[in-house]
Amino acid sequence: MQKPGYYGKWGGAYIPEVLYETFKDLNAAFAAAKADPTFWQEFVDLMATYSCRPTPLTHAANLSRDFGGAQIFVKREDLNHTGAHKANNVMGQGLLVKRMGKTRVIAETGAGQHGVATATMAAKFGLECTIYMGEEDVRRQRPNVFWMEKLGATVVTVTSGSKTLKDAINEAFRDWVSRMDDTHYVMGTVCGPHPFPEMVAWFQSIIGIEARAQISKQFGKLPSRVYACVGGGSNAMGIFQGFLDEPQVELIGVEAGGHGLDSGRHAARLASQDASPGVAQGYHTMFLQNQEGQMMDTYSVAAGLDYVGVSPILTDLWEQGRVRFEAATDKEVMAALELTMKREGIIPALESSHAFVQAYKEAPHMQPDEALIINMSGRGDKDIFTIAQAFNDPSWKDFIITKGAEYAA
Amino acid sequence: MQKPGYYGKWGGAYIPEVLYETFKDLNAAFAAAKADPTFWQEFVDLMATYSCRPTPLTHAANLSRDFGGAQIFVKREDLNHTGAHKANNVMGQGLLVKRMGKTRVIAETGAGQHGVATATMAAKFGLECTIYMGEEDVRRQRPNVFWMEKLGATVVTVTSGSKTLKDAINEAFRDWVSRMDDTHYVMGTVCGPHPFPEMVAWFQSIIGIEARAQISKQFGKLPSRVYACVGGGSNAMGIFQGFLDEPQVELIGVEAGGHGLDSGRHAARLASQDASPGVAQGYHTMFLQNQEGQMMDTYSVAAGLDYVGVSPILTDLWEQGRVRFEAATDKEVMAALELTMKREGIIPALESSHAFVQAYKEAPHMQPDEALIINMSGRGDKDIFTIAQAFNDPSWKDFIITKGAEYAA
Amino acid sequence: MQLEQTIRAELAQPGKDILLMTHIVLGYPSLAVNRQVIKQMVANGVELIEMQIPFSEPMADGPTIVRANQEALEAGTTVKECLAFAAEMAREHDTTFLFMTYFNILYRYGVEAFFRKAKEIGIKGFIIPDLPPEEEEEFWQLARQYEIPPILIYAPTSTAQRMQELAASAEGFIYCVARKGVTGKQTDFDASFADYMARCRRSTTLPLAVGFGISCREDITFLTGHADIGVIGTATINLVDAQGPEAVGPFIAGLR
Amino acid sequence: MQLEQTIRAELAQPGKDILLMTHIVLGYPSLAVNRQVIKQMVANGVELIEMQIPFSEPMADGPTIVRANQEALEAGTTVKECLAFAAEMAREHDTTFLFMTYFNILYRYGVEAFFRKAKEIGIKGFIIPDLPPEEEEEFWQLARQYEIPPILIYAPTSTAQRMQELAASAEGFIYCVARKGVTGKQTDFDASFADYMARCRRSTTLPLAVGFGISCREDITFLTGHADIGVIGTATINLVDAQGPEAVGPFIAGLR
Ligand SMILES: Cc1ncc(COP(=O)(O)O)c(C=O)c1O
Ligand SMILES: Cc1ncc(COP(=O)(O)O)c(C=O)c1O
Repeated sequence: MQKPGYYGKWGGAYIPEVLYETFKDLNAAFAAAKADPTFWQEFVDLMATYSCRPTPLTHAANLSRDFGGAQIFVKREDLNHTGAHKANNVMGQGLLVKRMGKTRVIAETGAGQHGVATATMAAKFGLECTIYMGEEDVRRQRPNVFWMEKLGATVVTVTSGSKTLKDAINEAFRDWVSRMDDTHYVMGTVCGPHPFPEMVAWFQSIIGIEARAQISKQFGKLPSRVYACVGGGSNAMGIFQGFLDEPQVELIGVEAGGHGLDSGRHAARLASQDASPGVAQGYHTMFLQNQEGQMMDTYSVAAGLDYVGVSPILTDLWEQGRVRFEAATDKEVMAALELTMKREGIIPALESSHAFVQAYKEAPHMQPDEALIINMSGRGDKDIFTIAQAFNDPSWKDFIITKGAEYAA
Repeated sequence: MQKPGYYGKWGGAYIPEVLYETFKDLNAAFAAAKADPTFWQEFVDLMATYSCRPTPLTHAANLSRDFGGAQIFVKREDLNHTGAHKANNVMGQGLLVKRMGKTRVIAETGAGQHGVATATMAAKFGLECTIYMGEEDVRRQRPNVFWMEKLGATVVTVTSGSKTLKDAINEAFRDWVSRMDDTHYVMGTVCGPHPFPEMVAWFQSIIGIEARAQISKQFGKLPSRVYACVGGGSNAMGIFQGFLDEPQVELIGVEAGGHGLDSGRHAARLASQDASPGVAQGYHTMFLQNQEGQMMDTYSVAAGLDYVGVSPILTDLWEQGRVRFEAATDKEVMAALELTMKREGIIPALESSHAFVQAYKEAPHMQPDEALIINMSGRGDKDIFTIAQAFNDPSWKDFIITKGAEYAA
Repeated sequence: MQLEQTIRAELAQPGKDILLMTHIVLGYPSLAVNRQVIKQMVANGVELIEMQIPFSEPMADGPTIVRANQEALEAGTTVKECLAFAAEMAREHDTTFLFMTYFNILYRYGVEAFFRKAKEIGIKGFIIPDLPPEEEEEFWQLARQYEIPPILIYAPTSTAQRMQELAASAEGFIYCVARKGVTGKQTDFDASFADYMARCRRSTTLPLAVGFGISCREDITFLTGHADIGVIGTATINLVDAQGPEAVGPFIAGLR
Repeated sequence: MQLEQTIRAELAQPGKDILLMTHIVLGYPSLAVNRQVIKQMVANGVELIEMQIPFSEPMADGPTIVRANQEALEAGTTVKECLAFAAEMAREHDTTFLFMTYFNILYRYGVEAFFRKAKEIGIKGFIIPDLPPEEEEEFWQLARQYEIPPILIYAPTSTAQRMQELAASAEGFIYCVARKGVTGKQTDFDASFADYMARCRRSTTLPLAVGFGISCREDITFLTGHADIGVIGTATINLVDAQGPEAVGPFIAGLR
C-alpha cells in the first residue's frame, strides 16, 4: 500500500522535528473528523447558512451560442461568502480547529483571498488570527489587507525572499514552529506537508460533489470536459474530484502563462518544460527551480497563481495522464475576462479567467450536445486595482490620481 | 376599491403624456406576468442558477451571545450576484423586458449598485444599456463606473440639480420620453410612477418569502422583529412582505440619520420631522423638500440611502402604524459595521449597516427565545473607498497616494 | 372656454394664420430680465406667454430649461415672487399669460389656493407636464370651478383613441408635443409629422399648439396651416443667454 | 560512529567540559569572509563547524539566517562553489565539518552523488532540518553506506517516546533544539529547560548538542553539565555583520 500522504511519488511531510507532535495530533483530528459523518454534515450546514452553498451552476447561454460548440456551464464559486472557493477550505479547517481546541490561527496569503477568508473564519469562530503576506502582495492588494485588519486579523508583511506567496508560507511555518500549542496553520491550498493536501482537497470536494449533481440535473448527462485554474490547485482538485472516477470526463488544469511560456516570465509548472521535481515548503512536487534547487521568481497577472509549486495530488494525476495541463497568457486572460463580462455579466477573478481562456479555445471544436464546466473560483471585483490597471483604464487612473492628491493635501 | 397604484393616498403615476402608451403596455405586460405562474417560476429559476438564491439566513451567534438578548439572524442579500438585493429586481425586470421585446434598458444609480446590477442583466440578456449617474456619485463610486463600462454599459454623468440620485432619475426619464419604443426604464427601487412600486416590491418579495421559510425552519417560529434599511425602500419591502400578514412581527425601517436628525444633514423622511407630502419623480409620497416644494439636498455616508423620497407603499405602512421608522447616524453606522466585521466575519454595505445599528440597539432588551432578522441588503467590500475613508485608515491613504503618484508619473 | 374664445378671436384677425406662444423661466436669469423680455415679446405681437415657475425636478424639460430652473432657484427665486411677478405682468400687458410648472408647486402651495391666486392674477391656463388627467381629481374639478383650463397634451405616441379621451376633457387649446423627448432639441418636420398633426386635428375641434424644437421663421412657416399656435421655448432662452434681452424683439418680429 | 568517537575523544581531554559547534552560511557575506571567520574559529578551538549551504526557502531558520541565505544567493553563490569551498576548509583545518542545508539541495544534486562528494571532501555529518526520519528511505540507507550520519533533532515538543524512536536511528550526536521557534532568538534557560535536557539525556547515550539562542559565555556556562556541545549560530553572523570577521576570534575565545 501507498504510504499515507503520498500520491505516486509526490507529497510527503518534510517537516521540522518540532512539529512532529503537532502533525500527529492534526492527522488524528483530521482522521477522526473524516470518519465522523456528523462532521461533514456540520460543514455542509455551515456552508449553507454562512456562505451560500450549493453555489449555482450557470449556463453561459450567450457564449455557448456565440462559439457554436459545447454548452458552457460555469460553477459559481465567486458567490461564496468572501468571494472565492477559499471559503470552503477555511471554514472546514475552522471546524477542525474548534474540535482541536486551539485558539489561534495563522495563514499565508498571496492574492489576499485566502487571508480574507481566514480572517473571516477567525472572526466567526472567535479565534486570534495572524496573516502572513509578502511585501509585494501587500502593495498589490491593499484592499484585502484593509479588510483583514478590519476583520480583526493582524497582517504581517513578509520582506524575505521574493516577498510573495512562497515566502509568506515560509514565514507562517516559522510562526507555527514557535507557537504550535495554541495555533493551527490554515494552509490555503492543496500543497504543503501531509495532511494538508488531503485535507484541503477533502473540504474543496464539496465543489465537485455539487457540480456533478447539478450538471446531471441541468444538462442530463456528464460534461465532456472540466476546466479549472491551478495555482496551488485547490479549486481544481475541488471540482475534479466530482469527476475523477469518470474516465470519459476530461479534466484540464490551466496554469499562469504570464508573458508566455518561452518568456521565462510565467508560473506554469506542469504545462511548461521549466519545472522539475523538488522538495520544499514541506512536500515533494514539481517546482519552478534552477538546476541546483533554488526556487525561481515566478510571474503572473493573477497573484493567486503566482507560485513555484503545485499540489502533489495534481502532479500525480498529471503524471498518470488523468489531468491535462495548459497555460493561459496574461493577454489571453484579459481578453477572456472582458468577453465574459460583456456577454454573460459575470466577472471572474483573474485567476479564474485562466480557466475561461482554455475553455473558450476548445468550446468551438466541441459539439452542441456536449457540455463543459468552467470552475469560476472567485469573483474579479476584488481585483479592481489589478484589473483596471491591466486594462490601462484612463478614468480609473484619473480617479486614483485625484484621490491621491486629495489625501496628500 | 382603491385605485390601482395607490397605497392609501400615496403613489400614483404622475407621468408625461408621451409615456402614456408605454405605461399602458408596461402595466399590461406586468399584469400578464404576474398572472402567469410560469413567469414567477422562470424568475426563481434564473435567480437560483445565475444568482445564488435562496440566499442564506445566518445566525449571528457571537453577537446574540454578546448582547444577551434576541437571537440575531441575518438575511444574506450580500451573497447575490453583484453583491446586493438589487439583482432580484433587475433580473425580474429583465425577464419582463424580454417578454415585451424591447432591446434597450436604462437605469439611474446612486451608490452604483443598481447600475452594476442593470449592466449585468443587460449583458446577460443581450440588451443595450445606458446608466445615468450623478456627477457626485460618479466621483464617489468610480469602481462601480468601471465595472458598468466593462460590462458593456454606457454611463452618463448627470450634472444637473444636486448631481445625485434624484437627478439621475430625472435624467433617465428624459431619456425614456425620447426613446420609449425600444427602451425600458429599469427603476431601481420601490418608487416612481405606478407600476414600479408594485413591480419592484413583487420581485423583491422573494427575500421575504425565503426569510419566512428559513426562520421557521431554523428557529422554529416567527421573528419578533425585522429590520431593514430604507433608501427607496426596496430591500425593506422585499423582506417585510414575508411578515406583513403577521401582526405580531414588528417591522422596522431604518433611514439615514447622517450627522443627526437635528443637523439638517440627513436623509430621513419618515423618521424625522423634516419631510412633507409631495409629488415628484412621478409619484406622491413624503419628500424632504422646502415649504414651496423644492427638493432639499440630502446627506448620508451611504449613497444608496441618500434620496429625497421614499416608497409610497412604505409611507402608507408607516401612516397605518404597521412599520416603525428609525434613523441611524453615520457614526453609529461605522461602529455597527466594525462590530459586525470583527464578531461575525461579515461586511455589510454602509446602507445595510443602518439596519444593524437599530437591531443592535434593541436586541439587548429582547428575550433569548425571541428572534430578530436583519436584512443585509448588500456587501460592503464594494464600498472600500467610502469605508476606508470613513475609518480614516492611514495605510489605505498611503496606498492611494502612492498609486496616484505612480499613475501621475 | 374663455381661453379658446380669445384664441379664436386672434386667429380671426386678418393675416393671422398662426399665433405665437413664447416661454419664459421665471427668475432666469432674473425677474428683471424676464420683465424686459416679456415687454419685447408683447411689443412684437406674441399672443400667449407661458411663464414657468421653476421647480427643482423639471423631469420633462431638456438641458437648457433644466439649467434655467436650477439657476433661478439657486438665485433664490421663490414661488411667492413668481406669483407677484406674474400679477404685475398680467396687469401691465394685455396678453394671454399661462403658468407652466410641475404639480408639486401647486400641491405645496395648496391646489385650491393656487387656483384662487391664479384667477386673481388673471392667468388664463395651466400647463403641468407631470399631471395626466388620471391623477388628482380635485385639480380637474377646481379647474372647472375657477375656469382656468389645464392645457392637455398630445404626443406623437398618443393613439387616436387616447387623443379622443383627452379631447373629451380638454379646454382652451391642445398642446401638441412635436416629437418624443424633452424640450430644446431640433424637430424634424417630415411626413410623419404631417400625419401626426392630421391625427391631432381629427380628434378635436380645439385649437392646436405645437411645441418642442420650434426655433425659427422656417419652422413657423412650416407649421402654418397645420397648427394654430407655434410655441417658442428654448430658442428665446438661448437667445437671451447669447445676445441679451434686446435681441428678443427683432427675433420675435422676424418669426412671422 | 566515527563522529561520536571524535566527540567523545575531545570531551575526554582535560578541562573540556563542553565542546563548541559554530555555524556559518556559505557565501555570506562572501566565501572570502567565510574563510577568515573559519580560520579564527579553528584557531580559537572550535571543535565542530556547521556549514550551511544556502537555500532559497530556509523554512526553519530565523530572520538573520534567512537574510544571510538570501544575500548569499543574490551574490551568486552556487552549490558547486560551496562544495569546493568546503573541500578546501576540510583540507586546511583539522576540525569536524558538517553540512547544514535543506533537503532540496541534496535532492537536486542527486542524493547519492551528494553523499559521495561529501565523503570525498571529508564532511562528518549532515543537518537537514526539513528531513524527518519518516521521509526518503534511500537517504538513510546512503547515510549508513557512506558513514555520514544525519544528525537527528530533538525539540522541546518531542515526547519521551518520540525521543526513543529517534535515538534508535541516530548516530554521531543529537541536536537538541533549545526552544520552540526558529534560529536567532534568545532562549530562556529556566527550570523547564533543565527538565527537557534531562529527558533528552534519558533517551539516548549519544552526545547532546544544544542550539538556538546560544550567544554568550553565560549561556555556555549554563549549558555545561547539561549538554556536550553548545551551538553558536546567529550570534557569529551578527558579530561579523557588526564588527567584521576579526571580532570572531576573541568572541570564541571568550566563550569558555
Ligand atoms: C480566486 C482564486 N482562484 C484560484 C486561486 C488559486 O489557488 P488554487 O489553485 O489553490 O485554487 C486563488 C488563490 O488565491 C484565488 O484567489
Ligand atoms: C446595498 C444597498 N442597500 C440598500 C439600498 C437602498 O435601496 P432600497 O431602500 O431600495 O433597498 C441600496 C441602494 O443602492 C443598496 O445598494
